[in-house]
Amino acid sequence: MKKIQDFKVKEYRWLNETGYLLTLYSDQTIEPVSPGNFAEIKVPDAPDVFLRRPISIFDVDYENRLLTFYIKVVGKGTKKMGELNPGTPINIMYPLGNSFTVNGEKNVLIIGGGSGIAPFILLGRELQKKNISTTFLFGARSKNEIVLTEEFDKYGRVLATTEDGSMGEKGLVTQHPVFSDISGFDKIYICGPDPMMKAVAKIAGEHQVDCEVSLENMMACGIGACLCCVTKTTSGNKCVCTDGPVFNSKELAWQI
Amino acid sequence: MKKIQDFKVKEYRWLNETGYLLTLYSDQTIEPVSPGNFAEIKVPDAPDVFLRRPISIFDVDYENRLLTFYIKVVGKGTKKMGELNPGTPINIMYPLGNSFTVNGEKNVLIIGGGSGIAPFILLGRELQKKNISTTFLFGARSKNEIVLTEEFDKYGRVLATTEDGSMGEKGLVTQHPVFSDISGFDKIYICGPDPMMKAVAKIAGEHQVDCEVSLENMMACGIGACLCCVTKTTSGNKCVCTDGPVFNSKELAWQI
Amino acid sequence: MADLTVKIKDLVLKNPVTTASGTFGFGEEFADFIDLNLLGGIFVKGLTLKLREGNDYPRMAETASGMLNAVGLQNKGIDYFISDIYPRIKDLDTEIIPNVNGSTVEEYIEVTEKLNEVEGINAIELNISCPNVKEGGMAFGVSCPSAIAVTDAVRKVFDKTLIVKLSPNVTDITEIAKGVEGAGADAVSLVNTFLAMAIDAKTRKPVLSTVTGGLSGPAIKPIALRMVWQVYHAVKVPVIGLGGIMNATDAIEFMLAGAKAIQVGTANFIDPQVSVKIIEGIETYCKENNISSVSELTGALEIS
Amino acid sequence: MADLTVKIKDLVLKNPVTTASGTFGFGEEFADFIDLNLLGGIFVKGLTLKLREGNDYPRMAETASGMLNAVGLQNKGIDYFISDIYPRIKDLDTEIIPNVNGSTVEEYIEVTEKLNEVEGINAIELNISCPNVKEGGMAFGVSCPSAIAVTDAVRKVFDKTLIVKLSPNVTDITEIAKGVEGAGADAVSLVNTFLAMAIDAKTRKPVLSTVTGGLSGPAIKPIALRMVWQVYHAVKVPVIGLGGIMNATDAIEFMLAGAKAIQVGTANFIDPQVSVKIIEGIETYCKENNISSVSELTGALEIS
Ligand SMILES: Cc1cc2nc3c(=O)[nH]c(=O)nc-3n(C[C@H](O)[C@H](O)[C@H](O)COP(=O)(O)OP(=O)(O)OC[C@H]3O[C@@H](n4cnc5c(N)ncnc54)[C@H](O)[C@@H]3O)c2cc1C
Ligand SMILES: Cc1cc2nc3c(=O)[nH]c(=O)nc-3n(C[C@H](O)[C@H](O)[C@H](O)COP(=O)(O)OP(=O)(O)OC[C@H]3O[C@@H](n4cnc5c(N)ncnc54)[C@H](O)[C@@H]3O)c2cc1C
Ligand SMILES: Cc1cc2nc3c(=O)[nH]c(=O)nc-3n(C[C@H](O)[C@H](O)[C@H](O)COP(=O)(O)O)c2cc1C
Ligand SMILES: Cc1cc2nc3c(=O)[nH]c(=O)nc-3n(C[C@H](O)[C@H](O)[C@H](O)COP(=O)(O)O)c2cc1C
Ligand code: FES
Ligand code: FES
Repeated sequence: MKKIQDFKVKEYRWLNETGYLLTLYSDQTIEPVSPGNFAEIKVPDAPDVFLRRPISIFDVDYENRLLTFYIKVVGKGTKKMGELNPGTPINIMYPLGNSFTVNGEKNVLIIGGGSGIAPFILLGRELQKKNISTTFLFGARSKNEIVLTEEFDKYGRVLATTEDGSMGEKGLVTQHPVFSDISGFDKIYICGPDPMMKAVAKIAGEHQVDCEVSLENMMACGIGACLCCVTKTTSGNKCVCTDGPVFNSKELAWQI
Repeated sequence: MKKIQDFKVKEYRWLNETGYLLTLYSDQTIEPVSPGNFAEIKVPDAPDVFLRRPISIFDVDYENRLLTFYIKVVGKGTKKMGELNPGTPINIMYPLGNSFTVNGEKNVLIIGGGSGIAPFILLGRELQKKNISTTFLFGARSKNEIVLTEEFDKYGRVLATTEDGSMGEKGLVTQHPVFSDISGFDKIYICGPDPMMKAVAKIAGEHQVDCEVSLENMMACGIGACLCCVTKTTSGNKCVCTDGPVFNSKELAWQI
Repeated sequence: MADLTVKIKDLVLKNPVTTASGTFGFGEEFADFIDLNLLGGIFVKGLTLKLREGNDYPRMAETASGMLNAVGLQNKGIDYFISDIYPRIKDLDTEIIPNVNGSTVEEYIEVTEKLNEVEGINAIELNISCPNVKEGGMAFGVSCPSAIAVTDAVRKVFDKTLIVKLSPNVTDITEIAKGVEGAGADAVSLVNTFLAMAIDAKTRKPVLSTVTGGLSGPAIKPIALRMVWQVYHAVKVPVIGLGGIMNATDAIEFMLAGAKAIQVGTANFIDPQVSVKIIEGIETYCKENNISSVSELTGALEIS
Repeated sequence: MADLTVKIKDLVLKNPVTTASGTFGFGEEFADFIDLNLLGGIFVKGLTLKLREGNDYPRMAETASGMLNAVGLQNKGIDYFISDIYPRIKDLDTEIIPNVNGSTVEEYIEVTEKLNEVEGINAIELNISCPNVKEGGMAFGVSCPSAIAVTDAVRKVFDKTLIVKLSPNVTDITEIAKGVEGAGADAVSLVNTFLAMAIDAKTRKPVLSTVTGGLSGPAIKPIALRMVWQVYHAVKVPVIGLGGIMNATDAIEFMLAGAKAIQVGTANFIDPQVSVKIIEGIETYCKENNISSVSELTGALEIS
């Protein structure tokens, strides 16, 4: 069930100049979270931030009542969320949205770019429990933007591409050798910048590989009430916050 | 000269549930401050506070580059200023406004109510330097609202009235025995709620005692640009922020 | 405890707190967060005769203490509402008030005629102030003759409480209010959103796909409050006030200015429980001020 | 470095950043904080024929991301300005632009005639949009015929650049803009404040002595931006944009929407150095985007 709950800032782990893990704790129990779910966070003490900010749930610790988010600073709210003092109260609506589907796949490819890696620790863990072989492929401009590889390592093989070649293969994710045998995967999960997702979805389509994308449309309510976050699908406009954020790429009316 | 300057929160001293001393420090030198001057404070991290807040300068330490304010919580801004972490940056415009005049008086009475005691440490210190005999009279509803008496003690005799009689004389300031011989003072300085100031100004007028009042009108700019803070005087509307906050009570068009 | 009931013509609300159209879905979206039965009423998402896809994404921009939207009345059409949505919410112990839209007077009439037949629906809100559609919408609400024409036409086919929602994008809102009152409106609600715009200086493009959109949220509250006060003094029918209400104090201000009931809009996005908190806050205010009936607050502003 | 000069008819501003009337006094008030010579221009506090005491205190209320004011054109009259104030500021290396007000067309004419004779004054701003005076003011600016009448009358007695300041409290601001353009305005500035209201729920009284006042600040920016964009496409004369500009990005947005120059208003209260920061920010933006002349930004919004 969706819930609105008070948390407090527990700690930060900064990963590079603009990316950090933010861990929150609560006195109450944590609602069950599925891979792909997100939260709407009320950024405290931020004069310029009016609406909540949608952020994927990176990790959850039910026993210690912790939620962790992986956040990239792109503006006012994501900056402020990185500057709070431990103990600062922070109000969260969660878990929101649908989640990735897992249906007896054997070998899957997970592609992440930017803050798009956020939902994939939870997904990786679920896939591992189901003994599904998992490959992670992360794309970025440069080495310092590829983070948390040691965490993802626990759940599968980790590959990378960087535009400047400073880590992994040089180029875009779709230029990685793994794409030469893309039909070997029975599913691709992807979250990242739109052009990356569209390029991957196109290849997936051509090779008839099932592909689930997680969208990051701008949101006002996060619960299907305002109809601001829509994406065009083969069956009309759908809300990314409730019908998504995860869509099968075939459903999306992307011009690709 | 008026200046805009970055300070940081050094420390708090809470005096009761709603009153506190806030001390700020700066890397730059402190401008010369006169008794009665105020500052316009930009309240940090406060989503609901749009304009600066005018606050009297309670104390100044030029050597250690400190400014201290005595603040009473009455709303959003005064609450937030009491909750900042040490080190929080805070931007100040100061010193603003005119100051109390001291012209060879021998025996003066200083009356303060609520946050109106704020300008009187600086004034007390100046009077002491000039060997002027000073009596402080503080009025409040109850004992716990009479604060900092030990500080004022250094600069003169301290008297009090409380409405519930829990400290000093019971009643309003104007009911204090000191008023029975009010002509013994050659000046009264007062800052406090409007009704208190008006009552005192009336008595002062009747006994031809010079009386200076410090007004706390709502302000937008604090520097004479917006004309929002006016008070009616015998020579038309005047700005409390530049022509005041200190006015001779005779100048004011108070219906008393 | 104070009597919180308010009457808008024949419509009885158990308390003056309702939720604004387009900001509360069909109520269900908030069922996880609050007990919907506590609300005075729910103005549901704007309805049109036929399914509407609405405008292209992006439809939203955040602004200082507010937001722009350009949803453009996305909805599945009146028939779907009546057959599929309404049955799910009709048993809630609160008033469900449809928000009626059209590109032409005929469309307004057709939608209204269908709603007139629906048992349990005791009122409609005629939206002549949507700034986000190319045809109809706000065009009806910013000209007095057309506001009168559409109100008059709808009045003829609707037997229950008719609320007309006014646009703030006008020189003199009292003129339109008086016009629709004359044409048979049982109440007016105001304000809808302000026509506004956001630009991304980096890309040099408008943020919204439609260039302009409607501004809502606390940014507009002082203007909305002024309009409610003006309209309250200009018409005899009840006024429903909205525009930037974020808490009970805001709600009370609107009532003092002349509103008999209020709608909570954008605030629902920031706190899905805010409507219930506002009800509680009004109760507390009444208790603290010895007010026995909440209607005493309506228009109780003291001007010296 | 980009060329920041902008021309409004015969008025040459060294850069597009000016300060808005009523928010910057006569400039002197800010001399401790910034070098006034850096500004493109200073629109000084509204002037009337005779001394005006303005409205009673309280004249101000803080609102969400904005403020209300009800100053009511307090000033010492045009003669005092010309004899006592102007001589103190006339040697500043920036344009001093008086803001002209009147209760009647005759008063506007008289004030303007006096300013027409003052050497060094190259432009005036005709304020037909002040919401805080009982007579004249906004009444002129919300009706097309009266806006035309006062512009026409003033045009006849003024030889230099005539800027007319428009009210946003209208259904269609382009209509008024076109009207005053036709009557001889060399430029329009917009927007003035929005008629609005604040209430104290505790005392049940209006916060302002005048009940209503004018809303300014970032709260109104999205509406002001929309109006600038509309007017830019409706008239040929230059548009000066304002309303909630707090930083260089805001200023650039107004220019992209169609403003040739901008005015900084309420922001001066929060940061007395903001106008100079905005000039610097515009310079940086031009450099980063390889813009050789700032006028390239005017109306450069890309609509796909
Ligand atoms: C379901 C979902 C899950 C997300 N998960 C994460 C996550 O785990 N970690 C993370 O760092 N981010 C995530 N995001 C993105 C995050 O919500 C935005 O980065 C954040 O809202 C930006 O807020 P801000 O105040 O920092 O930026 P602002 O100051 O509001 O804006 C800065 C710039 O970013 C643009 N922008 C803002 N929001 C979006 C958006 N949603 N889409 C595209 N452009 C935008 C603005 O137009 C502006 O140009 C997610 C978004 C969604 C919808
Ligand atoms: C020259 C000057 C010196 C001052 N010195 C001090 C000082 O040393 N210490 C101190 O604690 N306070 C002082 N004040 C008062 C202080 O400025 C206000 O208490 C403060 O601005 C309130 O801000 P807020 O955000 O807490 O209240 P808000 O949330 O803005 O308002 C809370 C309530 O207080 C009322 N209010 C706010 N400001 C004023 C005002 N200026 N006058 C009357 N009512 C007001 C509001 O109408 C509202 O009802 C001074 C004021 C002036 C003008
Ligand atoms: C996302 C969104 C969608 C809206 N849709 C409608 C609608 O369908 N019909 C309508 O009459 N008003 C609609 N409105 C306007 C609101 O009902 C309300 O009039 C406006 O938002 C002002 O109130 P607020 O400031 O409390 O939000 C919408 C507003 C928003 C923010
Ligand atoms: C305190 C105050 C006084 C004002 N006085 C005048 C005035 O005398 N003449 C005028 O044309 N506009 C006056 N204005 C309006 C401003 O010039 C400006 O149009 C308005 O504030 C919107 O801009 P902003 O949001 O940047 O402040 C005044 C505004 C304020 C806040
Ligand atoms: S964000 Fe409101 S419907 Fe999705
Ligand atoms: S506060 Fe602006 S003139 Fe005094």
